[in-house]
Parts: sequence; structure tokens; C-alpha cells
Amino acid sequence: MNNILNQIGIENYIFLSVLLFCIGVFGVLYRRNAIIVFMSIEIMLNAVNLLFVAFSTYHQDAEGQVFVFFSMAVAAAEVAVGLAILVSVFRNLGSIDIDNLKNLKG
Amino acid sequence: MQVLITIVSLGVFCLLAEIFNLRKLLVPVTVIGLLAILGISLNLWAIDPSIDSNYASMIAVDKFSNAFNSLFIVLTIFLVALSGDFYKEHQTKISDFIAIKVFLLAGAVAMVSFSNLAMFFLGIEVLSISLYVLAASKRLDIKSNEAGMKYFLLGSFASGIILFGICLIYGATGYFNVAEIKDLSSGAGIPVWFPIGMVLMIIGMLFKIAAAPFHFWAPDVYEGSPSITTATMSTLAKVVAMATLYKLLSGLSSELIPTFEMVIVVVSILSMTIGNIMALRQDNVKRMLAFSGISHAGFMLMAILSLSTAAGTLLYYTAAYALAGIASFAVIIAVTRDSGNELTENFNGLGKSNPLLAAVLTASLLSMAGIPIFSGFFAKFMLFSDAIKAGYLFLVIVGVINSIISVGYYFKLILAMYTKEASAEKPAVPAVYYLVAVSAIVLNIALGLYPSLVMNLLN
Amino acid sequence: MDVTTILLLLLIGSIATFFAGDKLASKVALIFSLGALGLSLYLLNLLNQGANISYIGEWMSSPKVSLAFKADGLSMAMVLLTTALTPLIVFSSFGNSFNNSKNFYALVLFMSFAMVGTFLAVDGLLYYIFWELALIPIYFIALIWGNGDAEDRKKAVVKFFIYTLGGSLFMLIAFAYLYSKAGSFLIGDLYQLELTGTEEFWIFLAFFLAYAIKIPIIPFHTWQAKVYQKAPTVGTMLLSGIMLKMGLYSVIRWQLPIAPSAAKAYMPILIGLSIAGVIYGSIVALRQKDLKKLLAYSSLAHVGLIAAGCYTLTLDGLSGVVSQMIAHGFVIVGLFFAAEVIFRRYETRTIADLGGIRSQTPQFTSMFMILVLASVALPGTFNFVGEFTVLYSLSQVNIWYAVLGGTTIILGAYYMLKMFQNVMLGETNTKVFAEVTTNEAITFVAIIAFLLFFGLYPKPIVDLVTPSLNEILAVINK
Amino acid sequence: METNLALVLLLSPFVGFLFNIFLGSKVSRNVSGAIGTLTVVVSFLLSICFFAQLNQNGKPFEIALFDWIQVSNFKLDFGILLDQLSLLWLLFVTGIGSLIHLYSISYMHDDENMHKFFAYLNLFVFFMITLVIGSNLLVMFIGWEGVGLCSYLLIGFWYKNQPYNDAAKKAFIMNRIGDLGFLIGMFIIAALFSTLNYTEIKIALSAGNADSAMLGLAALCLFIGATGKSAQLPLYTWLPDAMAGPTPVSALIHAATMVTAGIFMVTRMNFLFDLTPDIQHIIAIVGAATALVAASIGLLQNDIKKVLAYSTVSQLGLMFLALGLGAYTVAVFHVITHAFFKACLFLGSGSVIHGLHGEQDMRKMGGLRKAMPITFWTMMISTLAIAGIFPFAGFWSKDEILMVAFEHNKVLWVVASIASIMTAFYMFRLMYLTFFKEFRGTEEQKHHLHESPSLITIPLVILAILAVIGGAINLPGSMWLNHFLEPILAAKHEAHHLGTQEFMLMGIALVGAIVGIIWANAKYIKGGFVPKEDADISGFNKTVYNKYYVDEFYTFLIVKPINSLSNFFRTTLEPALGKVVFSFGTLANGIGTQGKKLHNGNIGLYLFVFVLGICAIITYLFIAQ
Repeated sequence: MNNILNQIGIENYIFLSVLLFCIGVFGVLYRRNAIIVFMSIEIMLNAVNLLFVAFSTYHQDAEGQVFVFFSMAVAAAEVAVGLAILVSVFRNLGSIDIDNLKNLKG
Repeated sequence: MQVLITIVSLGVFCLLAEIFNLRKLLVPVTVIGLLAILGISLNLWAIDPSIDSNYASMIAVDKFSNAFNSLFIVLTIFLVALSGDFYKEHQTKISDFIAIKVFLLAGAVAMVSFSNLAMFFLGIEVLSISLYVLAASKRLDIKSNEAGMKYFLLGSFASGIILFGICLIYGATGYFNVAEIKDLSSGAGIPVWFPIGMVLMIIGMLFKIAAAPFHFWAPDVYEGSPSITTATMSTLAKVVAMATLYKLLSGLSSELIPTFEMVIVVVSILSMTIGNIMALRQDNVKRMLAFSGISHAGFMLMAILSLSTAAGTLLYYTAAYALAGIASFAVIIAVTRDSGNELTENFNGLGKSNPLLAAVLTASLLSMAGIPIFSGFFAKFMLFSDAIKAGYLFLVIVGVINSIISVGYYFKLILAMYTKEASAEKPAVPAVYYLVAVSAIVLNIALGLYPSLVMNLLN
Repeated sequence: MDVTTILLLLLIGSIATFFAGDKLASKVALIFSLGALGLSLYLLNLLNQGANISYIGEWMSSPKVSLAFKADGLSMAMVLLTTALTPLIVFSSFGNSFNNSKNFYALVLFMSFAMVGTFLAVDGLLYYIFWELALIPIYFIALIWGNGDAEDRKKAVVKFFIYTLGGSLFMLIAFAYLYSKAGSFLIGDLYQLELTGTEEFWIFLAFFLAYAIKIPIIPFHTWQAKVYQKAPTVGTMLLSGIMLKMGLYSVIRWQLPIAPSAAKAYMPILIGLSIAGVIYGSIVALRQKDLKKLLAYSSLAHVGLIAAGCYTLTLDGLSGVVSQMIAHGFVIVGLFFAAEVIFRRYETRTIADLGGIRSQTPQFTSMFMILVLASVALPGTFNFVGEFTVLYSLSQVNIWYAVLGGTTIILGAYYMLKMFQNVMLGETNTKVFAEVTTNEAITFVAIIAFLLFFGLYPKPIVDLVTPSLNEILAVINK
Repeated sequence: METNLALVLLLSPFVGFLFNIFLGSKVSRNVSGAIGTLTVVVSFLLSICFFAQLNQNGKPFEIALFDWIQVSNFKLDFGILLDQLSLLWLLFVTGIGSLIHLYSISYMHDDENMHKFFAYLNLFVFFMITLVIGSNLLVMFIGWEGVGLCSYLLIGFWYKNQPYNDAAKKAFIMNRIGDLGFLIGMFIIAALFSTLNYTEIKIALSAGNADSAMLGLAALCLFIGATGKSAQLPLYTWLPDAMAGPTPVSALIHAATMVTAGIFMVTRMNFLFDLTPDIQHIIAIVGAATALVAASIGLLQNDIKKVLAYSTVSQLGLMFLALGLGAYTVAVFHVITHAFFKACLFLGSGSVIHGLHGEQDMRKMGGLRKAMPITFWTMMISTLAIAGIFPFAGFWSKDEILMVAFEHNKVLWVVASIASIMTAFYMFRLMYLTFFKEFRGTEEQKHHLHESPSLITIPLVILAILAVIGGAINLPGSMWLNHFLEPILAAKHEAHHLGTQEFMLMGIALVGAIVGIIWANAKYIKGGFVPKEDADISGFNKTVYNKYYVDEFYTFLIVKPINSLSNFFRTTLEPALGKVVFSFGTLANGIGTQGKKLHNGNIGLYLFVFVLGICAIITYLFIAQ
């Protein structure tokens, strides 16, 4: 494990994660389909998870990997709730375009 | 930890109650259970502040967390008490709703008692997910759906940010344990990720307390959610997030760097000003209170500026604000429960048709506006006083100007109650609303008369 | 026996009035307010015998706030003004009927409670709390029981509330700042603070904003006339008779001794503004069409002169201010009551609709006339004593202040007599004007008797306040 | 004992006032009139007692009753001072007051508010006594303002008539302008000497180390007070208007007593004015100018009371001329003689008006001599007195003034002489128009012409007698008044020894008066001239007839601007100031309205701002570090 990090360097993992994270952010910002927004958020979370694992290795510490399990569980729970809400929205609105959610404003 | 465990057990009990068909008893039993937990929490007061090492140092029981826990429990008691009538049309789901509230409380307790960032993250997610559910809980109402959706999207986005922040901190220090991180953070050679991580986490929390410019969700979600959920968000959730932010900052680093204080000052000013000015032109009471909550978030941020000493003040402010919030929401729910909307018009003539509720609402609004003898006054005063001591006179002046603006919209509601004629007969209001509203406002005034009760807890 | 008993009595009175029910409310309120008057006279007697009737107790430790009530001559004079006017005001309203009168009278007593507290408190925060507390009852009194168009009234009352509250909040900042310096709110500690020039300036300014709006000094007076006009007469009396004295009292008790060098440095501006208020108020009053508004502007003019007296920083100025505050308190209550007596019969306050009342009601005419004359400070009335002393103190500072301030005796006579002529004199009015009832007459006689007695023998009041004013002056000139 | 008597002297009219105001409506008119008169008579009798006592022992009686106003550097008490000057004033105030009360019983008998009239009249006497017997300036000021108040009440006695009320208001306000001067004067004196007591001021002044500029200012301010009360330029315009009041009021207040208060005050403060020669010059010039201007206006007035009013103003001017020249005794002398004959003239005119049922326009009179003989003869005597015909009282006093003027300043003498000639002219014009030729009124009036009842004529006769013999108190030679007032006025004005010059001056004055009479005779008896209707008057006459448009000038210069300023403030500035405050609210509301557009419900926007916020904060932190 040490070797891999020595060969590639922790910075690159960080860059990769940040890149993934940003992709997620841009996905959230530019996509209007709720499902895709969800997925983008998942990308963000997974980018972080990746980084957690990398740091865990870097620090030779298992806690980081344990955290990833928490975070995956939480993400799953979140998505479950999110999808439920989405279904409800779709039932009432017949669309999952987030631009249509404009009843509340002002 | 005992508190957390008992709360979770209570939540489980609530879920089980559904199975055993104990719906009628649910609310009273939960309230009694929460009172018992409050007792436990207060009982812990005597214990020395220590990290509960039995549970892998996940929870720290200190005065700060204990005091805030007690406050959260009190707020939850009120909220649960109100739920009984609020959900009486949805008897089949009542145990779910109440269980979710209790779990939400568990998340809240975890958030202020954490001594490990994992606990912090779990707490915040438990709280948030509960709120997503509650916000969208009126399935057939498109507004509730929209509120849930908006809250969910923005909330999980913020969760992602927080998570990223945690990750960077972990990367920089190699620990999730708060005490260890604090030790390392003051040392030299800390990588640049650490401050970035901190900032990302703080931004996530700023989102949760709805500080500008991360506040956009609040008015929409408050307006769309069922009123009882709005009450939860504007009182419990806001207070929890604020306490957590405070704990996070004071726990992770000993001192804020001046440039970051500047950020807090700007955010505070923005929140106060945007919140107050936007609240002026609102017709929907919940939306108005959402903006008012934004401005209060701005006020509470002042406490961050005198990090080492302001814990008591923050506790006092949050207690005052939340109690006034509970009282006002109790009245708002009572008044609007049959009308289907929360426009100001619903309050026309309340002063004549129901003087007690009108008086309570007036009192709670006055408290939020910071008029003595209500505790809101002392809360603001102490914040200002602390900020002046910390050398932020300018911020205080902005705060005062904002207080003046805020009177404008609080009084709009009061005017509606006392000067306009009622449009329709108001049906009778169940006693529980009176009970909650009056006891919340009495607590508020009691805090106003004896601020030392709370102030001395943490000093 | 200390001064807190007055506060307690008024507070209990307020609660008792609330529970007495609509029918008994006014009587209960009267009994309690008379009780408070009796009690304060008794305490005055104790004070004169040298007993200590002050009270100091711990309230909260962090921030350190004490329940400190000090009763010196100045405070007692103001307390007596409040407790003497309250029963009078309550009694004067016996001819009116109010919806929800229990709430109404409870608020009146509560306001009286708050004002007494303001006059007694010597702990900065405690004082501030009472100061703000006094605002709430009058807001509701004016809002709910006021008259005129509801929208207009609302606008005026809300403006008043926000405006005065706004000013006060700056005072709160000043207190917070002072606390951060002194570590205490007690007035004695605040007096002893050594502040730099800049600090004093800003603190003075913060106080000034609060007081200038409350008193009001031009150009901060814009709330006044409308609120006086729209509020029910009882509210107007409370506002003009007592509440604006809170501002003037506070100038003496808090603003000047805490920031004396700022007061000295900006004396010309302060006195100038105050005197400008005298002239401006008088001129505006000339052409008012509404009786209550006219009286409001007359009040503006008079308090302008009083404020000028405060800022002379001389013993004469301050003692004249106290006399004039008390005198003005009584006379303006009487004048507003006269307006109310007219309104009860004619249902109008528009001056143009009045006139020709004198021939129908000789008693009322005489009493109204005496009040008008007192208000223009005819020698022999208490108002003259106050006005003379204040003008004298102004002349000590600069003779031109006295000349300009003295125009009040010309302009005051002009607008008051013009008003009297248009309201009372002329061909007999076609509408019947019933002679004053016994209750109304009692109110008038009480006020007039007070003004004439102390007009001829002001010594008790002057003797009462002089020692405490000397103490304050000693702080100012330290 | 003396204290009590002095208090009775002071309070007796006040008791009358209280009785009449509270019980007057319950008793019959005669009772209320009788009480009113008696209380003044009591004061008169007590004044005589005190006068007699003073004449015996020459010691003034002074007492401080109780403390009144206390300021840092001195204390003021309610003090009574009965010395030569105050007793002299008391005598003629209460004396003439008694007569006029008596007269009023009959004159006001038909008025529904007769008890009020007596109440006010009593109150006036009370305040006048206060003014006179106070031992310090502030007590004088009580009386000073008090008589102003009574004057206000009595001018506006017929309150249903709004022009009368206007006149009353005008009188009060004009007086108050003067009062402000008085107040300021007091302030300066108090600041200089820490006292307002006459005796103490006098002692302090004799020490002679006061700042003369301040003294001058004080004297000037006091004189301004006097111009208000005694109707001098430029504040005289209220007095002619004050004729709106019932005629006894005009006689008592606006001729004999109140308007002389200014002279009393200046005489009282003679020690101050003596130290300020500049101010004395001003006083003399103002006095002379007033005398001339008022007399010239009097020439063309047609209202019988207005003529007398201008005549009063003119005579007061002469008195001030004397004061300005330091001849206090002469001024006092003229005050007293003037009180006699002017009261008589007013009461006479009242009798005429009474006989004509309210008619005051001389153009509608004429030929009343036969119908009202007593009135005619008493008025004739007084007219001769005022015109300065030997040996009537006015001759002596006016002659003294002219002599003093001649000694000091020839110009002033010429002015005063011209005023005297004019006086003779317009007074005889009045007599001729009223009593001679044929009656010019309606037939009905002519039918009802009658002499007034005895309650009216008795005071007339008494006053006429006094107008004849009043000069005796200070005849050249005996100079009793001079000697009597010596303790007060410290012989500053040497009595004239009668020399050639004096006789020559007397002659000139007499000739002047006769010239005036002949002129009037030529025009109104021989020429049969009756003044034209108002509309027909033209040219310079019109200007004079309209009182040089002084009232209009004041209206234009002061009243109108103040009122339009008031209107401007009320309609423009006040709302504007109000708007400034409101504008903060409006601004906040406006921003709120705009802000609502920003919160447009679009999640995309919310997220965008969120990210923007994050970027901004992080960027800032990086830049700042």
C-alpha cells in the first residue's frame, strides 16, 4: 500500500477527488432532471469516499475506511428518501424537471 | 450517551406502538418519556465534563452539550405535544411522525455531543433526513412535495460539502477525534487542506442555519412544509445547527483567524439584513418567520466572534429564540389549522376573537423583536455586549439597525390581530395549543426575568 | 419600606384591574393609582425625614445587573408627577366608555408602573428595560383605543413605536459599551468612568438619539403630532404629561453626567436645536386645524425650552427644568382634557367647527382659560416659575438664548389665544354645549389648584430636587 | 398690624373678584356691583391710611411675605414695599378705580355678564396693586402680566364679537413682546447684582462697578417692556384697538392706570436709567415721536374713543419724554393729572355713548350740549385741562414737561409743543363735533337723548373737580410732589424757580393751546365742517386717517410672514420631515420588493448562489492570507 502512494503521491488522489467532486457539483448545477441531479450528488459523495480511502491509506489508519461505510450508508438512506420524495413529486406534477418546482417563491 | 440511547429507544418504542395499536397513548407517553430523558440529562449535570471513553470516545458529555441537549429535549416535548392534534387526520401515520421527531432529536443530541467527526456527520444526517421526510410529509400537497424536494436537493448538496470538509480534515490530521485534531491544528506544518476542510464544514453548517447567502432554501421550505415541520425547522433544527457550528469551531481550533472572522462578520451582516428586509414584504406568516429566522441566524453568528466566552450567551439566545418560536408556531398552527394557508389575513381580529392566543403571539413576536422584559431582549443585549467586548462595534450598530427594521414586520402581524376585523368565526382551539403556547411563553418570560438561570450554566 | 413598594403596588394594580372585569376596571385602576399616590407621598415624607427608601438587590450576575432603585429628590419628584397624574388621567376618563376597559386600564397602570420604574432605576440595564416597557402599553392604547381613520392611525402609531424604539436601541449600544468598560451598570460606576473625548461623543450621541426622539427635539419630532392626535385622550395625556418627561429626566440623570464634556463641547448646538424647536413648534402650532395637533405642537415648543434648560448645565437650568416638567405635565393634561370635554359634546376637534361655546358654559370657559394662561406661563402659575428659571439659566449662558427662547411667551400667547378665541368665543354655537359634569370639574380643579398653589409657593418642589441636582452637577463638573 | 393691613389692601379687590366670579351670578346685579366697588374703596381707604402714616414718619414700609422663586445666586420673595412712589400710585389707582367701579354699576347695568365685568375689574385692581407695591421686579412682573391679562379679558368682554376678541388678543400679544423685554432686563439685572429687590439693586448700583454696557442693555430691555405696556412706538398700536372694551375699562385701564405702569417702572428704576444716558436719550426720542405721531393720527379720527385713545398715547409719549430727560417727578405729575382728566374724558364719552345707545362715531353726534349738560361741562373742563389751559391741572403738568424739554433739547421741545397744539385742536374738534351744532343722528336716537343717571355723573363731577385742582399738588412754588418723592428720586431734578424764561415758556404753551382751539373753532364751529365719509377721504388725510398704515405695515411685515411660514411648515416642511423618516421604511420595503424577485423559487439559482458563496469565501481566504 505504501508503495502505491509512494509511486503516485497523495496529491494526485486529492486532485482526482476534487475533479470528481467538481464534476458532481457541475452536474448538480447544470442538469435539470432530478434523477441526474441525484446521481451528481452521489458522484460528489463518492469522490469524497475515494479521498477518504486514499487518506486512510496515507495515514495508515483504518478509521477513514470505516467512515466510508458510514458515509455510504448515509448516502443510501438519503437517496432512499430522495427517491421517495421524487416519486411523490412525479405523481403530483407529472414531471421530474426541477425547473418546474416554482410554486414556492417570493 | 445514556441520553442518546434512551432517546433512540423511545423512538423505537414509538414505532412499536403502531404495531401494538397504542396510538391514543402515543403522544402522552412520548412526552412523559421525553420528560424522563430530560431528567436524565439534567441529572448528568453533576458529572465532570469528560469524554465517554466507553463508546470509543464518540461522545463528550460536557456542560455545553448537556445544556443544549436539555433545551432540545424541551423543544421536542413541545413539538410532540403539538403533533397529537396536528396529525389527528392521519392517525395511521402518527407513530411514524412522532418516531421521526424523536429520531431527529437523537440526531440533534449526537450533533452537539460529538467528540468524533463521525458522530457529528451521523448526527447531522439523521437530523437532515428526518427533516426531508417531515418536509415532504404531506404527500398529496404539491407545495409540501416541492419543499421536501428543495430541501433534500440543497441539503444533500450541503452534506456533500460537509463530508468533503471532514475528509480534508482527516487527510490533514489523520484523526476524526476532535481533541486530537485540535491539538494538531495549532501545531505548525499543517497542510493547506486543513483550513479548506474547516471552511467547507463551516459553510455546510451555515447552510443548515440558513445564513445568507446559503439561505435560499429556508423561505421556500418553511412555507411549503406542514406547519409543525416548519416549527421544528425554525426552532429545533436551527438551534441545533447553531450550537453545532459553535461547538465545531470551538472544538476544532482554539482561535479563529482574523480573516475568517471577517467572513463571519460579512455573513452575519448579510443574513441580518437580507432576512429582515425580505421579511418586510411577506404575506405568508411562515415565510415571514423563515426570513426572520435568517436574520436571527445572522444575530447568532455574532456569538461566534467571541468564541471562548459566548457559549452562555448563545445558549440563552437560542433558548429565547426557540421558545418564542414554539409559542408563536403553536398559535400559528392553532389559528391556521382550518384555513389551509398561513396568510396574515388569518390573524385579522384575533385580538378580539381569541385574546389569549393573540397575547401569546404578541409576546413571542415582541420577544423576537427584542423588547424587554422578554428574554429576546436580554439575548440580543448579551450578544451585542459580547460583540462590543470583542471589538465589533460596527457589527452591533448594523445589528441594532436590523432590530429596528425587524419591528416593522413583527408588528404587521400584531396590527393585523388588533386593528383589523375578523373575516370569519374562528372555531374552538384544542387546549393543547393553549398549554404549549402559554408554557413556552411563560418559560420565555421567566428566562427574561431571571437570565442568570441560563447564563450561569455555561460560564 | 422602600420605593419598590410603589412599583409593586402599580403592578399588582395593573393585574387586579385586568381581573376586575370591564365594569369595575376603571374604579379599581383609580383606587390603585390613588394608593400609589398615597404611598409615594408617604415615602416622600420618609425621605424628608432622612430615611433611606432606596433599594438595591442582585438580579443577575452575568451580565452584572442589579435591581437598584434610588430615590433621591429628583426621582421622587418625577415619581410623584407620575403617581399624581395617573389617578387624574384615570379619573378624567370616567366620562368615556372603552371596549375591553379592563385591558385598557390595566395597560394604563402598567405604563405608570414602567414610567415609575424608569424614574427610579439607577442600574443602566434596569432603567433601559423600564424605558422600553413603557413603550408597549402606549402603543396598544393608541392603536386599539385611538380615534380617526384606522389606517392612518396605524401608520402613525407604528412609526412612533419603531422610531422611538430605534432611538432607544442606540442608547442600548451605549450602555453595552459602557458596561464593557465599567463592568457594571450601576449609575455610580458609570459616572466614574474616564472616557476619552471620542468615546464620550459617541455615547452622548447615542443617548441623544434616544432622548431627542422621545422628548422630542426637532427634527426628531415628526411622530409626535399625529400620535397625539390619533391616540385616545388618555393616551395623549400619558404621552405628553409623563412619557416625554422620561426623556428629559434621562438627560439629567444619565446623559449629562455620563458624557459631560461632550455636553459642554456641543452646548451651543444642543441649546440651539432645542430653541429652534421652541420657535418652530410655536409657528407650526399657529395654523393647526386640529385642536389636539395644536396642543401637540405647543407641547413641542414647551419641551424644546425645557430641553434647552437641561443643556445649560447650570443648577438653575436643571431645577427650572424639573419645575417646568411638572408644570407642563399638569397643564398639558388639563388642556388635552379640555379638548376631550369638547369632543365629548361636539364629537369634533376641528377648530373651524368650534366656537361660540363660552356663552353656554361659563365654568368650563373659566377653567379652560386658566389652563391656557398657565400654558403661556402667566406669573402666578407654576409654569411661570419653571419658565422663568429656565429662561434665566439660558440668559446666564448667553443672553441671546434667553431672547430667542423667550419668544415662546409671545408666540405661545399668540397661538393659544388664537385657539381659545376660535374654539370658545364668538357668536353662540348652534349646537348645545352642556356644562361640565362634576367629575370633569373635579379633574380641572385639581389641576388648576396644583398649578396655582405651586405657582405661588414652589419652594417645596425646588427644595426637594436641589440637593440631588447638585450631586449630578458635581459629577458633571468633576 | 401693618402687615395685615397691607395684605387687606392688596387682597380686598381679590376677594371682590372671588366673590363675583363664584357667587356673582347668584346675587343681584346691584349687589355684585356694590361688592366690587366696596372692595376697591376699602383698598383706597387703606391707601389713605398708609399715606397719612408715611407723611407723618416718612419711613417706607417694607416686608417680605414668603419665599417665592429661588435660583442659584439669589432668592426672590413676595415682598411688599409701600413707599412714597407706590403709595402715590396706589392712591390714584384705587381712587379712580373706586369711581370707575361706581360708574360701571350704572353703565354696565344691562349687561348679562355684569358680575363677570366686576370680577375682572376687581382682578385688575388687584394686579395693579400688586404691580405697584411689589418690593422687587418679579412681583412687579406678576402685576405687570396680570394687568395685561385683565386688559385682555376686558377688551374682549363682549366676546361674541370676534373683532373685539382680535383686539384683545392683539393687546395681549403686543404687551407680551414688551414683557419679554422686561424679562430679559430682569435677567441681566439679576445676573449683575444677584437680586431683583429695588433697594438692593440701588445699593449695588451705587457701588458703581457694574459693566455699563450690560446696564445699558438692561435699561433698554426694561424700556422695551415699558413701550409695550404704555403703548409707545413701536408697540402702541394695540391701545386704540383696545377701545373695543366697555368704556369704563378704557377709562380705568387704558387711560388712567395700566398704561402708566411703564412710567411707574421707569421711575421705580430711575437709579438704573440715570446711569445709562444713552438709553435715556432713546426714551426721550421715542416719547416725543410717539407724542407727535399719535397726536397727528388723533387729528382725523372720527370714533370718539379712538380720538381719546390716540390722545392717551400722545400724552404717554410726553410723559416718556420727561422720563427720558430725567424729570421723573414731572412725568409722575403728568401721570396723575392725566389720570384725572383722561378718566373723566373717557367716562364722559361713555356717558355720551350710553346716551346714544352705543353710537361712537362723532359724525353722527352733535348738539348734545343741551341734552347732557353735566356730561358736557365735565368733559369741557377736562378738555381744557388736557389742552393745557391755565389754570387747569393739565396746564401745570404739561408745561413742566415742555420746560424740561426746552432746557435739554430744543428739537424735542418743538416736537412736544406741536403735539400739544394738535392735542388742543383734536380735543376741541371732539367737543365741537359731539356737543355743538345740530344733532346728526337718527330721529329715534334724538328722541331718546337724555342725561345719564347720577351713578354715572357723580364720578364725572368728581373727576372734573380733580382735573381743575389736580395741578395743586405740584404748583411751581410749592412743589409738594417733588418734595414728597425726594426719598425715591433723590432730588435729581431741581425744581424750577420761576423766572422770565419759565413764564415765557408758559405763555408760549398757553398761546399754542389757544391757537389749537381757535383752529378747531374756525373749522368746526365757524366752518361747520363735518368729517367726510370714509370713502371720500383722500390724499395725505387718508394716510393719517388710516393711522399711517402702521397696522397694515405690521401685518405685512410680521403677522403675514409668520402665518405663511406656519402654513409652509404645516403643509410642506412637516410632511417632508415626516417623509424623511418614512423614507427609510419605504426604502427597506422597496428593497424587499425587489428581493422577492431574486427569490424566484428556482433550485438552480439557489444552488448557483450556494456555490458562488463557497467560491467567494474560499477565494477571499486565499487572497487575504
